Amino acid sequence: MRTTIVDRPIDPAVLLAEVADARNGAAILFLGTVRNVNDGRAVTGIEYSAYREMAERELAAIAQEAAERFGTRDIVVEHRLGALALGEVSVAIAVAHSHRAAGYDASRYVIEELKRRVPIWKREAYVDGTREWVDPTAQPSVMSS
Amino acid sequence: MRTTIVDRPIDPAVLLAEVADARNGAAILFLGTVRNVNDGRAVTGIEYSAYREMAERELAAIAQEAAERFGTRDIVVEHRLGALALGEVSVAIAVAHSHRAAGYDASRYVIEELKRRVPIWKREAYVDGTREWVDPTAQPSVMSS
Amino acid sequence: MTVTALLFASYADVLNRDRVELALPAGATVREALAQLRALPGGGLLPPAPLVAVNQAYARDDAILVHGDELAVIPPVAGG
Amino acid sequence: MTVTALLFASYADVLNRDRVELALPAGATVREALAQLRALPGGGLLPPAPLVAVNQAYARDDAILVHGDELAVIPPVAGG
Repeated sequence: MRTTIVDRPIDPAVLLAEVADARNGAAILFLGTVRNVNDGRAVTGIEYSAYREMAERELAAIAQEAAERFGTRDIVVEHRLGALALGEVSVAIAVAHSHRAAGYDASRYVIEELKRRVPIWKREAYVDGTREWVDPTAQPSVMSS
Repeated sequence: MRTTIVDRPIDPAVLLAEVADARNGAAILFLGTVRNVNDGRAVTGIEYSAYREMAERELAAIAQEAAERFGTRDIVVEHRLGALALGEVSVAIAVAHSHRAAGYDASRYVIEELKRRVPIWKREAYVDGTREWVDPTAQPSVMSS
Repeated sequence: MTVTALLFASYADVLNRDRVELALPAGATVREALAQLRALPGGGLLPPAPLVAVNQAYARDDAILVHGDELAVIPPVAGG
Repeated sequence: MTVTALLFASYADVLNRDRVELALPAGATVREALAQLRALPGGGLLPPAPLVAVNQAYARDDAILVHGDELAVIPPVAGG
């Protein structure tokens, strides 16, 4: 089990290698990537920042919870901070399990809890040169509905 | 969209690169790997065989169904045939989607349908030198319960 | 008419072959083709109602065969 | 007593700083610390009940602070 906040590109192959074990029959890798459109606006990049010490604690707690609930310790999570270009990977979650159903559930648990409670923020840059902090609790604009 | 039956090792990075697109915010990769224990018996390797033409048709049909149901054409599947060692990847499913929930669902759909209807078979080799065709419809032995 | 039966995995093992040409009367169904396979050495080990595919698509055992069809007898699949 | 308030993302923008040392009476709660932050220039733009963490763990606004605590005011998180 490993959870890390990083300042460099994420290499998914490294995470997959870390969770690999001959006891496991399934590995699930989730990648979050920077989209070119959000809420109807054309995005050119995202800057991620965090309350770093707490983000590290929360991520570690989430992985521990997933391990206990879903029965595998083969869980590795990396979240990147800093300026990311379109298509770059912001978060990678690798889970391996003896059985796939529990593996999928553990993967899902980690990403949903991460988005709910890990203190990380992102500021999107738009084609018109403006930048804005993303607030997932805000109502979506009419354009994106 | 691509679905292929292969006779060589699967490189997950190739599949991830194929589904990558700046429209997508999430990529999910599923890997099936050869486990060292099945139904309580110590396994040393697996040999996969198929009704190859029909397996290719069914895999393509499943990917098409997933694309229509879950709203993405960024789906790539490879299933390997032949003799595989412990830990080697037998199947890889890469799905990318603008939103993660539908991406997970599409990934799950493909692996469940693949296991239900694609005509592929596996023969496990055990530490005692014996080999047996795996029948997922058989009752598990007392040992594995 | 002639139908080509394909056998795979454990079914190929019990019949000790992976392909049989079957001579069948016109209008014969999958069920009649399976009965011929069961009459072969080892054919008694086939299950009562195996999965079948005709020309690479799953079919019911009352499907009517035509000359040149490819009839696959499909053991429980175990991909993934 | 002194408590260190940390501000992040949009909250750091509206208060134009990412850290404030707050002087508070003994027994003060998170709510009283937030009231002091609201009195700062730009503090009126903080929401009525923001998420907070004390010493890197989420806390309620009636949590009692002690000298040296680290109080983080947490905008809606957007990781992933």
